[in-house]
Amino acid sequence: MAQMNMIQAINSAMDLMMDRDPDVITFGEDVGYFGGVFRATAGLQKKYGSQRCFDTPISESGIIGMAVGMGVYGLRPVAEIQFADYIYPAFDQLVSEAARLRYRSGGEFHAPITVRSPVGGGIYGGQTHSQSPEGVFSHVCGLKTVIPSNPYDAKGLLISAIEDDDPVLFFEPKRIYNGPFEGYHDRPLTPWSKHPLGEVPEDYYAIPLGKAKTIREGSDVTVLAYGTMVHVAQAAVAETDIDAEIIDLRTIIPLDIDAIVESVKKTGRCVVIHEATRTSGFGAELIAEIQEYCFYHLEAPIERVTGWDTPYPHAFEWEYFPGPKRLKEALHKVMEAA
Amino acid sequence: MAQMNMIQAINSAMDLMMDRDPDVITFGEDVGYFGGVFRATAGLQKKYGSQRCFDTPISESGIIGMAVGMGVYGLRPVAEIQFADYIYPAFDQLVSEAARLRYRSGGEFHAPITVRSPVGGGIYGGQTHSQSPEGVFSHVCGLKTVIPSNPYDAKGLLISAIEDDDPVLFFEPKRIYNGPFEGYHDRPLTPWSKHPLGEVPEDYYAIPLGKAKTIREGSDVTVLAYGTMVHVAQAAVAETDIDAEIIDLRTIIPLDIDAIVESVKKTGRCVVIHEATRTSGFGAELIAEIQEYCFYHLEAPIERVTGWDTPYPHAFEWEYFPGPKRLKEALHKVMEAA
Amino acid sequence: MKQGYKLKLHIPEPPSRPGEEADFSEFIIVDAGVVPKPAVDAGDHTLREYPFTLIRVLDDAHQAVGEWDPQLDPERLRDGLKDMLLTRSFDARMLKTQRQGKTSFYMQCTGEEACGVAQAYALDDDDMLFPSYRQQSMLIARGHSMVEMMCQIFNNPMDRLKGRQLPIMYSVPEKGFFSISGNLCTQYPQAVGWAMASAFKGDSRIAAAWIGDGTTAESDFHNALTFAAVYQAPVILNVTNNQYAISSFQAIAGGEQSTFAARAIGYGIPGLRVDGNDFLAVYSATAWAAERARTNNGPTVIELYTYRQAAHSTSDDPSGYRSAAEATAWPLGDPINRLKQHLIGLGEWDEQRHAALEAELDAQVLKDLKEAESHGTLGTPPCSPASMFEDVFKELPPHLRRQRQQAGY
Amino acid sequence: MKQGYKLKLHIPEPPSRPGEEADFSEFIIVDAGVVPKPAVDAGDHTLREYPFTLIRVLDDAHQAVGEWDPQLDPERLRDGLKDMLLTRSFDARMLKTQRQGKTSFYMQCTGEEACGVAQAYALDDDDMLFPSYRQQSMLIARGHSMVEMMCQIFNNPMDRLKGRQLPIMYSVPEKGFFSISGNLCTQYPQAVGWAMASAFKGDSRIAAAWIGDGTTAESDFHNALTFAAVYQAPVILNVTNNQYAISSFQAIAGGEQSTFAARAIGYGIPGLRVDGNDFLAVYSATAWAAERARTNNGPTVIELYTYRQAAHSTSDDPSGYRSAAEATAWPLGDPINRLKQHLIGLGEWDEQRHAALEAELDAQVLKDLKEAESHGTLGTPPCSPASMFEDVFKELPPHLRRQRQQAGY
Ligand SMILES: Cc1ncc(C[n+]2csc(CCOP(=O)(O)OP(=O)(O)O)c2C)c(N)n1
Ligand SMILES: Cc1ncc(C[n+]2csc(CCOP(=O)(O)OP(=O)(O)O)c2C)c(N)n1
Ligand SMILES: [Mg+2]
Ligand SMILES: [Mg+2]
Repeated sequence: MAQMNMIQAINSAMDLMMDRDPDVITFGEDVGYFGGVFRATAGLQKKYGSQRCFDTPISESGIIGMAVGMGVYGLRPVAEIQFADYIYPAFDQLVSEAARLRYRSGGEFHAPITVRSPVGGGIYGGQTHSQSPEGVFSHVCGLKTVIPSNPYDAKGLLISAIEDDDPVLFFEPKRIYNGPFEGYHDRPLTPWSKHPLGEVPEDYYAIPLGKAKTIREGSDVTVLAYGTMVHVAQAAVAETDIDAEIIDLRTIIPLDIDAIVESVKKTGRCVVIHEATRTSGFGAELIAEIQEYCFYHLEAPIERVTGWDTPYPHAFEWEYFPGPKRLKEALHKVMEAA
Repeated sequence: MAQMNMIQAINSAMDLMMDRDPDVITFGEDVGYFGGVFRATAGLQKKYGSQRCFDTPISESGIIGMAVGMGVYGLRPVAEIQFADYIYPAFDQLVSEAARLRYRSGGEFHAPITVRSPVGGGIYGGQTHSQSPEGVFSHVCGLKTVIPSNPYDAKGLLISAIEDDDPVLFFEPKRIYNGPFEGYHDRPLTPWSKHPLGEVPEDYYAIPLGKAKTIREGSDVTVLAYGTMVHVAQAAVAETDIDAEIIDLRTIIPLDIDAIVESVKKTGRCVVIHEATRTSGFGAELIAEIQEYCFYHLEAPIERVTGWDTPYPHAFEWEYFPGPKRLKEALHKVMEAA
Repeated sequence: MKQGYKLKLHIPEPPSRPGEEADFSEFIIVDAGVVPKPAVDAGDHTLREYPFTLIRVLDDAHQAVGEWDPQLDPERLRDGLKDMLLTRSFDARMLKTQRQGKTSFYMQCTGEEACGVAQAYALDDDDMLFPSYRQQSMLIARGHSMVEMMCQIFNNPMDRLKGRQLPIMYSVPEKGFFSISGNLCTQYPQAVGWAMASAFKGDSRIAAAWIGDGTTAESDFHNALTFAAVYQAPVILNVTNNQYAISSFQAIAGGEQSTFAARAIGYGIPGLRVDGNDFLAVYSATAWAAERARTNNGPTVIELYTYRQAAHSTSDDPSGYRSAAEATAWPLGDPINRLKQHLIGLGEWDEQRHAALEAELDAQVLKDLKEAESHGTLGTPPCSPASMFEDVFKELPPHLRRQRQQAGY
Repeated sequence: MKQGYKLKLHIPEPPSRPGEEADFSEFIIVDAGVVPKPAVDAGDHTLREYPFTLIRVLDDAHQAVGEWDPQLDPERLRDGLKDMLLTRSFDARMLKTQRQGKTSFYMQCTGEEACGVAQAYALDDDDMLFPSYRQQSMLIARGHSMVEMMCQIFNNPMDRLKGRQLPIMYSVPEKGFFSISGNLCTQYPQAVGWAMASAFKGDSRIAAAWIGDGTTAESDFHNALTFAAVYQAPVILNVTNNQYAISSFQAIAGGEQSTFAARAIGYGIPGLRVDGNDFLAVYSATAWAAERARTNNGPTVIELYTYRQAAHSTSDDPSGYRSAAEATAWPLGDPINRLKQHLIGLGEWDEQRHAALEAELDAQVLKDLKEAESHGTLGTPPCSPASMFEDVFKELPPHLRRQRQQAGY
């Protein structure tokens, strides 16, 4: 066991997979010698050579197109998109190609690529370093989407993503790279080194995609969260006397609907929280599924706590960020509902 | 009054706006001399010259980027994307630029562009001529999205879209260009010339964006639809003895939530139908909103009838297309629910 | 307004519109044999004039002249003629089946047969092809089963793509023929990535990709050339310039101010402009680029200069936007006739053998068609609709299993 | 595996890494004055060598030589020197405020001052600029209020962007300065569209856009050049080649096999490669391209060859990826010093006046800073958070009104 922050855990997963499988390579903007603007690939070029960890031109479509071609050849490319806000130029390669290749070729071609990219706000990055685009990709069939909330999960899930034979989007909440963030920007950050989930085995382990994790058991209400919001949820719940069950989805596609339904049927109430904009965010899909499967168990409308339907405003980051205050309001609202 | 099919109504709207406003121009792939692969711009180059109606290179990102620049200059460009399946290369220009410009410039720059594009299946077009991407765009703040269901609306809504100072996506359900399609591919198609909504004034009229239209009043259940599905809904309802209220959303962003809530509070039951894939489709957003506003009026889970979460399979188009049969099943299901 | 200045917007016009005379006199056409052949490791800076000339081997008298003459033996030339004729016969027959309602859609490559066949010959059989929808001649040249091609076109039970794709969107791994995408140009950077992977593994196989003149405008054209240049990928990036996108002339794609081969210069990639209706020139240029790539001298862009004799697809009618006179006015003739006349000139072929071969190939296509049709045509379900839910992911996830059950399977 | 062939993957390496010697000897540098100046209506095919040379006016003795000497009068040169010094003083001061925590972020343009200032001078004041985040010198050259720039950087109540944008992402309509986007290269096709609109309206204003060497790899670079060429848009597409993206050297963007100016050739667009640290060369090349565009002779690509002396941004530390020796080894010197020496050589300037001017400008910047800071720095709310919901659409739609109320405003 070692103490790792999220970057170290992600780096460890790639290091391990590159060591085990000569066909695993990684690349992206500033990923090579420099090791990535968030240092996720630090040391990998030195260790595995510039042919297995290298810089790319600033062309997200080229990066994904190249990765798909490499995947078709038989490699397992891990591409980094520097910020998820910059994944849009690659949208066609992801949606029309990576996601469709297996289907349109009758299963005879496929591209086992992993696309890593930092998501979310709270780092004063303004509207083009803060977005959470998982919602749009969840509407695209053929893509899997993972969003870890801690170092232990990050490593185990990234290993599964790299080993997975389908294209996987691995979105990393950059706000929690260094430590769990509960949504109070004015309080000191506890580093992962002081957190049990910062304890990460040095060697190989895989966490299956599509399995949610119950972070806190409770009987009053179910809180569905992923990424940074898992920590916001824990903080908010701790500040109430509500016995909430908190589920960390970890993977949104495929979704662990059974775990969700079981919990909501038990609690009869539910709040979903995500940082992405509200309209047509993944929260909407969660609600649509839950009301279908749990309708007769629901005692209150399902509440959504999300980013507002605006770009992420630089100076009003904390008015935008869906923190504990808003979640607590939602929790009380669903509890008070008759 | 004249009889027009949808293409003619759309052509009429552009003709009229180009005639009234010298700053309205239109362009796209094969849009100029040829008049568009669906003939929507037929005759406009001859009438207004090749500077106001012209062909573009096959570069969707270039088309939208150019349109944004023209809009910034002060023109009102109407860009055609040949098929909505091919809008993805332009995703960044639409999402990061057209949708964000007003916001990031503090309201000092904006691009009043209209982007027309055919959507939907049922024309044997296979997986890259059949998609309905409205869902992804509904998650992007700053874009308006219109989907007409008949010639009369198409003209009035397109005129409003062109006059609108925000970027508007105008998605045209290609299956109903020539006549209302109820979902029975084996039955003869009634042309718009035999349909009251094929009666379209030759001159100017605008239908406001953001206003839904009740197609059929009813007390048992509310059916929410747009585009081709409006006709599927009418057919399905006609084949049951269920007194359904059918609402044609016409614009999904901004959404006419008041009309929806009023209807569902009245009926207590709801089915949403769209052709796009199910997961995170716009139906999910509708359900999330309705269960929040109408929770205590709902007598049954809201049902979703949608395309499956797969690409549009060429040979199984009719197994994929959400037709009257599936809608009727859903209607009976919500009616039977205690 | 600045005094004395008035800007105007330029909109390119094509050489002819319906009813007009066709005029190609503006085009850069040079005599056969005049273009020298460089070493395969020649520095790209020594090749900057190649995009602005035209590599031709067959002259107006159908003689092979100049340094680019590949000196193929007559047997190989006859094979080439046969595969070109077979492709044309296949196209003609499949067009008919579309008219008969046996398939929903078809795309011919009439006039472009030399491009595909000669390039298939110049590449190794295990080199990887990333085609557009107009490379059927390459599958035929690589000896792929026409019956199988027809079954895909008919989406019948023998369609290995399970009815999921539009007709002609072939995917044939065992022939090194990549799954055709409906989205233009996406295969271009993919081919570069495949080639990089091959180089990374110390393999000897190269990649080649095809797009049309119109498609060069897509973003991925630039992405492919940038990555190919930066990593010196062993790839051949082909542009089949058949003068038209759908209705729009190549000037709309940027062919008015320059050539498509010339796009390569700016990346430090050689750009060869080749007479696409000249079997020998296409073979020779492709072999040169393949050897260059295989010897770690990097990528090449090849513009195949030809003319789309037929409609864009069965959904298109060219009489609506171009003059019928163009096909005959086209200065580079027909690829099949030119190779035929060349062989006759060599004394290796004659009209009787040609007629006999045509008849034999038509018969073969008809025989294959009968077999393919015996498995069903448009409307025959290729398999159970349940398969509609397969291959979205490697394994069927829970939500798709639920949907499949809901669909009744 | 084909016998005798073994492919290998090429990964470009930079001239130096931390601790190493810096070596720029491979670079194409030519003497000042040697490059001839063509007519503004010269056919692009006559200009194909320009991307492979370097337009320079100031020689090593700081004399203006050759046909590209714009013959500017000393007054104008002193203005240029002043605006460059002012930019550098502004950058130094704002960097300090970032270190003091008064702003979250800053980006300098140290070493690139000549590019912005000389280009601003060569263009008309009402020509439309589509900048990247490193054109602050153009705003200064156009006389925009530094106080206003600082207030945006501080996101204080005087920030006209209402605190919505990262520091330095200016947007100044009245100065013809387009809203800077965080997404690279998107402004490139927009500039082409704006220029096309200007041509469509018979206006006389042209557009100009700026990106960096790294950004040339983005899709929209190709889209912009294609559209500019097809419609002969009156636009100048500039590439500031400062040798680096963030940590990656320009070879990774495709500068190893060719030059960025050379990208233009393939589209039939002239590509000028200019000494970006030579005020006179930049002015002259830009004026040539502007006149070419304004007289309906079409677009020009200009590669401004320079060196990024500072870090990419305050979030970056170059010592992690490049040798500190590079800045001094850079063969083209410093733009400010070169113009200063030129003026001194002309007898139009001296050290005392220079020192006095620097002091005066520093004082002016400090004075403006005091005023800007009086309105608040990082943390001072620019306005009510309610404004967060405005300008998403022209009018506030119902769902945003509900969200605003939910947010408590
Ligand atoms: C991204 C995208 N945009 C548009 C289309 C529609 N489309 C299909 S083929 C075609 C013309 C292509 O012309 P060209 O590249 O010259 O190829 P050719 O058909 O002449 O072989 C167009 C516009 C598409 N399939 N994909
Ligand atoms: C689409 C997109 N991808 C990546 C980034 C992150 N990024 C910001 S600046 C930069 C480097 C740009 O280098 P260059 O174009 O040379 O401009 P310079 O900073 O040298 O002026 C990168 C990769 C971005 N902002 N947008
Ligand atoms: Mg073509
Ligand atoms: Mg740079």
